[in-house]
Amino acid sequence: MLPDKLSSNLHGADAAGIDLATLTPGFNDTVHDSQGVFRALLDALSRPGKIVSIDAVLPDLDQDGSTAAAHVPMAAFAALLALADYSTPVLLQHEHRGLSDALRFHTGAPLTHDHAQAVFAYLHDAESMPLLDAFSLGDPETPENAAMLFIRVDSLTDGTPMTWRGPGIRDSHAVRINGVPDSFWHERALLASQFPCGIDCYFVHGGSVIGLPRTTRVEVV
Amino acid sequence: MNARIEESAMAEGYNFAYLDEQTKRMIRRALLKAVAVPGHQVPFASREMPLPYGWGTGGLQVTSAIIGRSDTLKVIDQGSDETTNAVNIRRFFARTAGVATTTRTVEASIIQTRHRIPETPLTEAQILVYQVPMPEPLFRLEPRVSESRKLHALADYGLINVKYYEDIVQHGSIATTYDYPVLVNDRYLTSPSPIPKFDNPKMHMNPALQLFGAGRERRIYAIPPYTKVRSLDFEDHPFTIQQWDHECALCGSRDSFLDEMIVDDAGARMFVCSDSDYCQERRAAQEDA
Amino acid sequence: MNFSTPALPLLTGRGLTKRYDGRGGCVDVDIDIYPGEVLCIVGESGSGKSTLLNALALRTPVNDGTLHYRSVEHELLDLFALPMPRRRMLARTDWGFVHQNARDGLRHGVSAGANIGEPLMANGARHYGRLRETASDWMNQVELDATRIDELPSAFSGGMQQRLQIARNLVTKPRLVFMDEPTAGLDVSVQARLLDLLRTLTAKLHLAALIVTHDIGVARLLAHRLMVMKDGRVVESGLTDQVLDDPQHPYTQTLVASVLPV
Amino acid sequence: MYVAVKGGERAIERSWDLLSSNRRGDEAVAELSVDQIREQLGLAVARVMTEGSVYDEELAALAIKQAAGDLVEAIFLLRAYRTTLPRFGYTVPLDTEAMLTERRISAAFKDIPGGQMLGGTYDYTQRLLDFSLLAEGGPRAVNTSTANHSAAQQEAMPRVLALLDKEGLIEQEKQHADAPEPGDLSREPLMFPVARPVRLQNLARADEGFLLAVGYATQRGYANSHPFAGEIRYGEVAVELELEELGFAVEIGDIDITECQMINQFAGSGDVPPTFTQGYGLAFGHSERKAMAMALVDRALRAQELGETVSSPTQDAEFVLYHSDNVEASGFVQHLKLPHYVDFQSELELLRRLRAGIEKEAQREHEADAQQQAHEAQPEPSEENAA
Repeated sequence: MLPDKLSSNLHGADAAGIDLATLTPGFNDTVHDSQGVFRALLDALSRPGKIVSIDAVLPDLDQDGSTAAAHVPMAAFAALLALADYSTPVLLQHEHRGLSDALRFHTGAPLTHDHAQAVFAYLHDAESMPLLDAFSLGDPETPENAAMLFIRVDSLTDGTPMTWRGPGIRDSHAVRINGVPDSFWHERALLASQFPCGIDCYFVHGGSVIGLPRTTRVEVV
Repeated sequence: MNARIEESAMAEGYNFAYLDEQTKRMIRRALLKAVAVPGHQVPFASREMPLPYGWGTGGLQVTSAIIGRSDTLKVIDQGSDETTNAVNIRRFFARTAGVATTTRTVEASIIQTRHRIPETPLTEAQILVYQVPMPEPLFRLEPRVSESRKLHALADYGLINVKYYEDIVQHGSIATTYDYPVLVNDRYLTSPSPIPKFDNPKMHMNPALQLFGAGRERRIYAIPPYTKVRSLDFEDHPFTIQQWDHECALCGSRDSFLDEMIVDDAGARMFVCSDSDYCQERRAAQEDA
Repeated sequence: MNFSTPALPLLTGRGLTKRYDGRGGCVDVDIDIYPGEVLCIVGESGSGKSTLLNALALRTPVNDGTLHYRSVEHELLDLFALPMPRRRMLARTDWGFVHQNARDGLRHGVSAGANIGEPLMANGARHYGRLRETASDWMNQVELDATRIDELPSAFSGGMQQRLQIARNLVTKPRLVFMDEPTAGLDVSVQARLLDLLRTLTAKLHLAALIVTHDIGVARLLAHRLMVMKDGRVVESGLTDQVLDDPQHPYTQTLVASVLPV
Repeated sequence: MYVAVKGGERAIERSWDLLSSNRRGDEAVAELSVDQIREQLGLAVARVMTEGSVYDEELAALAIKQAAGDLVEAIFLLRAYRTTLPRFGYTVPLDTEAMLTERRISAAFKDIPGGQMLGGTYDYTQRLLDFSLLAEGGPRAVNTSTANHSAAQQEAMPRVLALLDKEGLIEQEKQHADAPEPGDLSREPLMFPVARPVRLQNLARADEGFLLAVGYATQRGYANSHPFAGEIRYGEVAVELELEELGFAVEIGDIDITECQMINQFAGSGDVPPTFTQGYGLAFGHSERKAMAMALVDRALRAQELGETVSSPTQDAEFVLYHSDNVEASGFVQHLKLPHYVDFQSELELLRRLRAGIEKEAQREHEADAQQQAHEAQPEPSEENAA
């Protein structure tokens, strides 16, 4: 994994050409695939804790010959393809040539290193995730300007159990996400007092997501 | 009536569901943020639609951004599928998206509505899209949007309570009967759209996702499923809904919202369910029984 | 007027400067207000006293200087750095602001009871009956006829509207009230009774008050401490009796001398 | 050598030629006939008649042609022509209840005696450009001959608002016996305070765009009238004139009008039980948007008489009525084109004098500073000698 520092010069150097030969294809039916992916994302964010599968048809996004760890979950790639465009700067925690080329080509989304500018961020390595409040939290009059994070996790089902409550959940929801550091939950709890400002996230694994809007109250059991 | 429109009947040369993909993406992002901050009005770059502003362009754009080929669409106005505007909008989506449409609430995956919430309880598999003329619940007390935004940012809602206090002083009770503001998730004061206050309780902890589109005012907001929605009131003047001393002339219902119809010059009146599908279902059940 | 100043001030301003383009404003003002203390700022019009008041009440931004407030939890808040929501909360709970003319401090479309009840409703009060009781109780406290609770402010005289405004500001039991010439523009008899009311209320509620006035008589009657301002600067300050009976600064002397015996 | 600017007449004649050739456009295209305008641009004719306050479809069509489609100019032409017409007298009030209605709807009740009659309306057309109209002489969409007056219904259509009145729910627009004759805005200038009949005359001939904007504002919180479209009806009404010599009213013709009655926020205080209140709008021809906007503004302007707090410009009669007439507005806005060089010259001169004064002042200060510095820079003469 490239540590943060090294990838910081990503933007300038090779922004020029996109290598079409190795470009990963996007949706084959943009209109209907985007709609399907969006509805899955809408359902996941409306019902925090629910595991929602994204059944878009997308090739695997592998870096050239690198280990599975470099593999970007299809759900994250599909979500960014469906939502990003020229007006939404995207931040990648680690440089990922395949993903950045695909995003720039298919969606025209600008890539950024400035956490505060990012509308979307793909965090490949939850353990070394940047501080939450490095991202835009929105402000009281325009809380919608907060960033949306796609956080890759090891599993959506066999982590230590947590209890989620809040809008979208009838009373409570047992959630077992594996691979999210305690520091994340701690930082997130600190943001709660600043509501309506805050951060919304999706945990992604393979073709599935779990949504975590800022309104959800998480109790780490 | 579950009509599936063949592909050919769709208007040629138009995008799926009319909006271009760029606009859909913009609306979809707004919808996700609306769900994340329940009750907060998210500004969006609303587009002109082939329907006049104020006739449902907000609902139209939300439905257009979320609808897919596998959806079944129901459109109602004043509770009925047969009102001219409901017919017009249903036909619009049949032509531009070729989706199946229905008048039966239970069959619909997406319901676009104006001024009513269906009597039939909704499920987790359904999305209710409201057409909203005035998204700002405080507009009558503070018309300037720059000011009302600050009040929402600071949850500074003394103003609306003062109005209700004054209603009680003048009229002995809170004098709002439709578009009765609600507090969503104990935080945002929100306009439920001009539904009668009779429908307000249905918004609370509703299994379905509720999306609100205001096209002319360029705002989108949402109430996620199973979210607390409380109608403003005083402890000693609690929120109450209308009770009829009539029953539906067609199906005998006493617990649904009734439309009053003047049947002759002398002013004789008849009361009928406003929700035509609900009334139809009850009558069908009564015939079978 | 004996008053033992407790150790810690409630509000502390240092080097407060606010310049409008070329005229008015205040320059490099230091100020401390202690809990339960009534501090009067005296000066002619154009002396910058209202600017200072509005700056302290966070109603107008300043060009320079610092302002700290000791919250009820004894936390020292840097008011200029406090995020807007916290400032607004402070203004709604800990503070009051009485305008010179009641027109600016009241909501004219609703009844007296609604005007007094609004701050309570803004803080979450939801019981109509109790709101009315509190409102009528406060109408009595400010010596207004509580049977007129449902009348619009326009039905009350100037002096009575001012009392309504005072009730509206004190109903949330603030710790600090700002008053901009509260009795100006009222005829003398009404003024005297209103000043008497202010004196009893501030004492009874152990209320810190910052009162701006051009009238030495008001200051002598109400204030524990006094600050005299001229051309945006504080020229003299101290205990009321000291300053008025033995003014040091020439300007204060002329000011005191020019006062008709009250 | 300065040549005075002359040749005004030549310039004006030249501009007439240009104007008529611009209006005629490409000679290859058939000239537009007044009949075509009257028949196929009926809604434009309706607006020009309403705001021109002359009910003559042919004259209005002519004005539109002459103004090359500029409706405000056409309205002005009609108003100017109207001045030449003698005044015979006042007709009997129109009985719009006995209207031969072509369209009649109410938003307040699902169904009403006499029925909801949709008639011909753009309301439910989907606003998709219909390219078939591009083809000249395209297919006749529907047998239009049956679509006009013959489809109108004569059947009794009682007013929706009258039905509400049976329960005493709505204030009635009854004329009380001793009510004075309504003033005549085309004969007497607007004098405030203005009675409602005169206000309605002003609004009837007011610019539709202006009324629309003000009406829209009343819906968005700049007034608080909770409007419901109680009834909108469009159709033909007989016009009768009472002739002294005959002693009875004679029908002198029919006109098409659109009438709108808005049901508004109820008003009432302790002793008077609350009732709905009304806003009223009327316009020539099929002018629904105009009639509705007029009804909204009419109700907003009644705020004072209904004891409501006047909180916005939409309720301020002076603001609305003084600025509603587009003939006045267009004239005064465009009068700025007229030469103003005399006044401008005097402004110019004043400005120069002020700036000169400031410069002189700055110059003087500068010199004073220079002297001051020069004075300080000199060493004290006495010390130096002493050293």
